[in-house]
Amino acid sequence: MAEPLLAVRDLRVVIGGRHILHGVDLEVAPAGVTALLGRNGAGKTTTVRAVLGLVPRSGSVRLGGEETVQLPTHAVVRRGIGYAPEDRGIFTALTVAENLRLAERDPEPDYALVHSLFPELKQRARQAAGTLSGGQQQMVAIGRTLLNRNRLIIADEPTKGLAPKVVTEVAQVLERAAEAVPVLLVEQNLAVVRRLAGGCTVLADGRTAHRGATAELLEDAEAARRLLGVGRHPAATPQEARP
Amino acid sequence: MTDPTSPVLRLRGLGWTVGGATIVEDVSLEVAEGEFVAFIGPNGAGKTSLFNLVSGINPATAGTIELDGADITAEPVHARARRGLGRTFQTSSLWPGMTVADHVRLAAQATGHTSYRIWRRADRYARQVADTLERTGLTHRADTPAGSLSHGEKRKLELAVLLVGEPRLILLDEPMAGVSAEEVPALTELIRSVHRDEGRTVLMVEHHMDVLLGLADRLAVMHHGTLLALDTPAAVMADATVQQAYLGEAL
Amino acid sequence: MDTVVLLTLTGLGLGALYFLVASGLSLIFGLMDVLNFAHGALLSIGAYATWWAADGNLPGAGSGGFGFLLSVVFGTAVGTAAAVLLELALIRPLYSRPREQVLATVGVGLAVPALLMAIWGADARPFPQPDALSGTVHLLGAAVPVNRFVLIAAAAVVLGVLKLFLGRTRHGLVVRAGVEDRAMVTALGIDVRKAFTLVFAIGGAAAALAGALGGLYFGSVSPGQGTSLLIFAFVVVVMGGMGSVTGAAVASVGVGLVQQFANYYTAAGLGDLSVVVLLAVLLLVRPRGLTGRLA
Amino acid sequence: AGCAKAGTAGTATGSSDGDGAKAAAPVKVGLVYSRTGPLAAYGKQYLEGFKAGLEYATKGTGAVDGHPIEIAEQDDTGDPAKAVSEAKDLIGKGYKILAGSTASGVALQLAPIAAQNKVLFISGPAAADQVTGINDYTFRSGRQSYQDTLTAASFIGDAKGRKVTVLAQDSAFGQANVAAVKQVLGGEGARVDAVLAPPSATDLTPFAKQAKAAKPDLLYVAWAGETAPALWQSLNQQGVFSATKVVTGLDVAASYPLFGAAGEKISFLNHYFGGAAGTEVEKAMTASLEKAGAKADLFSPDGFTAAQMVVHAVEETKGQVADTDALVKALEGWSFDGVKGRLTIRAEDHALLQPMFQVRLTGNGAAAKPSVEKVLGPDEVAPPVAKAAG
Amino acid sequence: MQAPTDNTPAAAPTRAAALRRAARWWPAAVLLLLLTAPFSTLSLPGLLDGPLGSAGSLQLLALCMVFGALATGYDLLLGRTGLLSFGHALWFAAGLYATDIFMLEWQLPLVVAALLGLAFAVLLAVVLGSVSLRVTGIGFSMVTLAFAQAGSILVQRNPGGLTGGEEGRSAPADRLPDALVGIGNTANLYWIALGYLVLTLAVVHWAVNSPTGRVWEGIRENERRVEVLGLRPYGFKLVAFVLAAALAAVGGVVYLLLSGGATPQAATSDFTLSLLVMVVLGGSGTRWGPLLGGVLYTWADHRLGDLANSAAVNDLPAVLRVPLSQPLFLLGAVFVAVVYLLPGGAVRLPARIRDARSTRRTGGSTA
Ligand SMILES: Nc1ncnc2c1ncn2[C@@H]1O[C@H](COP(=O)(O)OP(=O)(O)OP(=O)(O)O)[C@@H](O)[C@H]1O
Ligand SMILES: Nc1ncnc2c1ncn2[C@@H]1O[C@H](COP(=O)(O)OP(=O)(O)OP(=O)(O)O)[C@@H](O)[C@H]1O
Ligand SMILES: [Mg+2]
Ligand SMILES: [Mg+2]
Repeated sequence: MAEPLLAVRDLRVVIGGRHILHGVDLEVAPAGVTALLGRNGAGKTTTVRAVLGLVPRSGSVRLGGEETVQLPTHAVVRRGIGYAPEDRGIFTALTVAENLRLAERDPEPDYALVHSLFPELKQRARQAAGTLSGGQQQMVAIGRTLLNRNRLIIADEPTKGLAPKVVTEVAQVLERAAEAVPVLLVEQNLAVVRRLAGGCTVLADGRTAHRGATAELLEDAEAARRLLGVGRHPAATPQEARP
Repeated sequence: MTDPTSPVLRLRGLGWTVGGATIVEDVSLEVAEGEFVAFIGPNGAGKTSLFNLVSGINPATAGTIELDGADITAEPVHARARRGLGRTFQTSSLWPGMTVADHVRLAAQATGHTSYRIWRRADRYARQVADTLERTGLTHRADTPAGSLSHGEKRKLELAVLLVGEPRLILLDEPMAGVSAEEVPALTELIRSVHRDEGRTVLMVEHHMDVLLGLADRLAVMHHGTLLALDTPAAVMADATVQQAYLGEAL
Repeated sequence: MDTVVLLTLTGLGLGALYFLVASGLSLIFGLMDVLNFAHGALLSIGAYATWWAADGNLPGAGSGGFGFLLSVVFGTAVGTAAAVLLELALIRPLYSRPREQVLATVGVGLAVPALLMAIWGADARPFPQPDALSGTVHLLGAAVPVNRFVLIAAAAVVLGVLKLFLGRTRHGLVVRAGVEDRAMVTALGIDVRKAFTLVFAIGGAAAALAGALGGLYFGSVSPGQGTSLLIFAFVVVVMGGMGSVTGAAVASVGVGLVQQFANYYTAAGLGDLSVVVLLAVLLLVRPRGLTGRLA
Repeated sequence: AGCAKAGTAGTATGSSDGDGAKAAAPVKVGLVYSRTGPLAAYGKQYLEGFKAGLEYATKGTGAVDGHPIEIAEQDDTGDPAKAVSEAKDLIGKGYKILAGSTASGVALQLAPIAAQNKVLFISGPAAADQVTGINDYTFRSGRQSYQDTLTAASFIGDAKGRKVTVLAQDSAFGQANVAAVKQVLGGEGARVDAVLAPPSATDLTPFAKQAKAAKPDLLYVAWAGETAPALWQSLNQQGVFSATKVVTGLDVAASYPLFGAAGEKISFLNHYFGGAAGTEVEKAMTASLEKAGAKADLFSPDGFTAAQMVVHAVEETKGQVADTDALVKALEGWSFDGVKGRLTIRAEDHALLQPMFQVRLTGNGAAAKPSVEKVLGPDEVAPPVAKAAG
Repeated sequence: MQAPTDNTPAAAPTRAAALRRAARWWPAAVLLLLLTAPFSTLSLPGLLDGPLGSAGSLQLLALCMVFGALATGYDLLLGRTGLLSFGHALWFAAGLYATDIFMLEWQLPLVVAALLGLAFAVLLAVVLGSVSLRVTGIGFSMVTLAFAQAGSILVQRNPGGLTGGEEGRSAPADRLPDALVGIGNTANLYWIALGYLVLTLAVVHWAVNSPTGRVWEGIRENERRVEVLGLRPYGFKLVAFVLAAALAAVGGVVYLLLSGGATPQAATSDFTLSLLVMVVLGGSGTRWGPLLGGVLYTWADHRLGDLANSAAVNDLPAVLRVPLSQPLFLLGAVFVAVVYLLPGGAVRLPARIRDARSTRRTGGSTA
């Protein structure tokens, strides 16, 4: 296996005297989608934020072989990361166009791609982002990661709150994007995970509990129940439930 | 006080126009006591906006809203809440600095109409609070400030705040979004018991179809601000337009 | 007739002074959400630095012609430097605690005038008046002081420059976004701190310039001068729509005119009270101020 | 309370009220004045004057009959409430003599405190007329507004049928001046009216214009505060000086340049400036001040006189300052040579009768120099007797 | 404040618990100490100028307590309900001036005048509060500032000769009970101030722990969300506003007695600003913080002047002496330092030290 693009070792986070991560190990392969899974409160979001330097952390975070744990967030991101956060990180007082403009880093941002994917964002360019519907805001968040040519895309629950049809579309987008750029995907929708992710890391109580191939994990009913708490029917996959 | 056959909620020609754009258009709907109506529709269809009109967050610009036969179109949010209308928010809307238990306590006291008792100690409702936390699985989090909960926990707290108020008509805006796969069944069960065992009327927006299909008596499909379809789940799911506009191809 | 002309023009001059004072405040408040109580202090620093330079302490500077211009430039530069220092030392380390930022500026607002008083005494100092600016212009029978026109022109220039800055550069955007969610801006790869410092510096420059021109207006500098203008600056900023520079300009003119006319025509000189009433009524009718949007 | 500064002639440091130590028990004087705050400059002159006065009156010994005079300085920052606290502190510590009060607000709050606690209070530069006759225990060492007004009135000569306009701020100070002018000149048959500007108005051009439009024979400007330079500029720009005679009070030396180009065109009434009086006492004061690195200015005599009064009261009572009524007796009606000339403490209401000056400024800006045009005798500018204290 | 935590392993858990229980009664002990202070001849050099029981010390202590109480009342708005009012001086001044004027003009005895003054302030607060609470956020701050400014201007203008303009009016000694006049009776004033402090603390403590207090907390955190529960924030905010105003007005009456008169400084926006500074110094939204802040500020305000004039400062080189001789400079600098170094105010200091120690300990074990 080629050297990982992102290698996290023994990542620890303490916030307000509380230990949230006790040593997370994580690798993102240089191609394809890597999933980061776990129950609510397991520490997925915190891991992602720690990788970006948004919370105080210790341990090792190597991006393309370079240690970044000492760098400030903006410097880490400038090394080529596109990030769609869990709460979407929309600037509600700014318009859609301004939100996208802020994310521009490349001299020629790829608006064509974003607008072809989410035509809504073009129509609503002048609307205040705070008045967008939940799903539309999610589109802005994802759109921002696709504007620049990145080395890594991190998406924290990108399909949350999207209509089933759009979930499928976003999954396709990420799949396409992952052909060029590796993606670290935090996701609760296991159907999406199954479809996209080659490898996965499972967190439990702020620690890495499992690493391996996604397919294997989801096939192994016992492991899936132990690590993800899902029974024989991995629920919450809209399409599976369709009559 | 109400005739069991008369609807709890009746919307007539409801509409909302803001900044020149019509977001909700001519929605008419009757919801009977104890009914469960689920709302689906593409992102931006106007589902949340419709909930905002019903709960009074935004004033309707057309049509009327009746709750138990009374016209509440012009009433402010708090007055509607007093009539027993409760809701959750799509993006968790909480009091970040207050603990989980305090959230539930405040909600309980708001319902108990004891909020203006400035000379009293605020230590009633202990049992109600404990029960609600238990039901929503937040007991171990009782003393955590809401601001440091994980996303999924915040969703549950939203529900807890809602339930302790014992509203008669409940609006749930995507309660499952971001809840881990493991907990979806339990939360589904919670909502089911609120509806079936306690007989409360529920309106719910959700993109998790499998959850809805087990719960809803009727499915409402919204599209471009209008009510496209309103029928039994089976009938709606068979509809080709819905298939195409909302569900798309299987993953 | 000549009275109305005189009142209108001096009212506009007063409005221009208010705008000069309020512009930096409005910029910082609108973009950074910091109600900068140290603004008055920056104003006084600008005024004293200008006076110090014009008093013969700075080679080349003086109280007439080009020397005066140089003094004003010097005063503005010192005020800007003070603003940058303030941002770096106090505002930046407190960015996660917005309320404390405001409070820190309250402390500076207390300390700086006291320091000026300690160094140069409590007494007002005569401010240099270039001969060209100390006379009057006769317009429709009214003798209007020349320096009012200087103030009006300076206010117009400041308004233009600020609008260009907000419209043409990304800094305004970055700072507005940064106020809402600072972490997210850095997560987009932007060094938000630089933008904040820059905005603060511009606000400080505007304040210092206002201080220098305020000295011209009052004919003197004194330690408390900046602070005493601050309340009107607040009023103007809020009336204008909480951080809209254009709104502040409109509100300044309104307040200046209302005050001037009310002072003159009401028996007891109700200028202040009428401004207060104007503010209360405006906010009750339009809680978001005149514009409610950013310039 | 910081620095109690013992007089130079400190002999035996008598402890308590023991009989043996009585002869040398120090006399403690509390000075509550503005060391900082907006009136700090006045406060400084007052304090320097007081020290010079003490030196003069005790002939350099700092003691009266062997009683060293100890002064305790308290900074009221111009805030009456703080002054009250400080005064109570001093009184609680056994101080029987208080002096100071740079601001009128302070003087008016301290006077009742002095009466309630039966201590002697000698008000300083505070000019409010109400201080005169406010109660039995309050005296003043400076001039009062009424004396200013009478001096201003002296510029008009025969007032009958003439028109006088008062340009003032609409504050207690301004209103008092208008009332005084009406009483003095109105009584002599002048027509008196007023142009009142709001105290916070910063643009004074319209008021200058209004004052000019009133076409008075004499324009009396009673102005205090930061906007004074703006006012003079406006009056000059609107051509008021060529239209009428303008009278105002001459403030401290630091303010001379603030009159700008207008300075030479104004007729000044003056309480005091360095060198105005030419008396022997003044020479002594100037010498003493210069030794301390200070200069004689507007309020130096107020401090100087206060010290003279303290020393006199102590002398008369032989250091028995606990008997405040005796101190009061000693001062009432006392007439003595002060910095400005012959001073008299009027027994009825404790007004300080003193000469005043008509002054001109020559030269502009930093070069402005005052010179006395005319000295008005104490009787010419004596205020009417204030009604007895209630 | 709190009993030091017992670190000896399993020494005597019951004793520690008993200690802790006893330590909860410290406010009662402090109250007892304060009550008996006038009889004490203890001297606290540096802190107080003269023995504890002397008139000057009692006056300063009384002022400290009045301002501690005022700050506590102000924090009812700022820290508990999240309302940043810039007009609190108005209520203080209303109580102060109304009582004084009723005594002077209508020749009423103190108690009657004070009750009328309080009623006047409350009435005014109801009217102006119901108007200004119609706007939120900074708009509310500015409307309150505007009203207070109007009040301040009115007081300065001396309408009808009532307020005495910039010179103020002193209280009529003949209308006051003899027990409150004269230095010898400073102890009585001191006890009144203490009573006012206890009253304020009790009212505020009681109110914030009442059901209404919990709603205030909800309003502070997220007003919209409170409405969804069926509560109208406006009414609750008005209750907080009027309650805080009433407490401030009572403070005005006590202050009138202490300072012997009403002066316009009490009505200025600077006064409100100093309350804000006190609250922040001590710690907003805490039980003891505003009190601590008020006491510290008032003490510093009175004593820094002495420090600034002290021989120690006078002997310093000019670079240091010049700024240090300005009490306001010291105050501003101290304030900035507190904001900067003590987030959450002075009252959080012990907790912060404990936290720092415990993280160091646990940090050491995990690293
Ligand atoms: N700022 C914070 N302060 C204190 N605790 C925090 C903070 N942020 C997160 N936590 C805690 O850390 C734990 C992990 O949170 P995190 O958001 O990383 O979980 P998650 O795996 O992303 O969960 P979810 O699936 O619900 O989004 C949670 O228990 C949460 O309460
Ligand atoms: N103030 C506004 N100005 C303009 N458009 C608005 C405003 N508020 C909402 N909208 C638009 O109204 C539409 C309906 O939004 P709404 O939030 O109701 O959608 P939704 O059905 O809840 O979608 P989702 O499933 O994504 O949450 C969206 O297209 C949104 O952009
Ligand atoms: Mg998460
Ligand atoms: Mg929605």
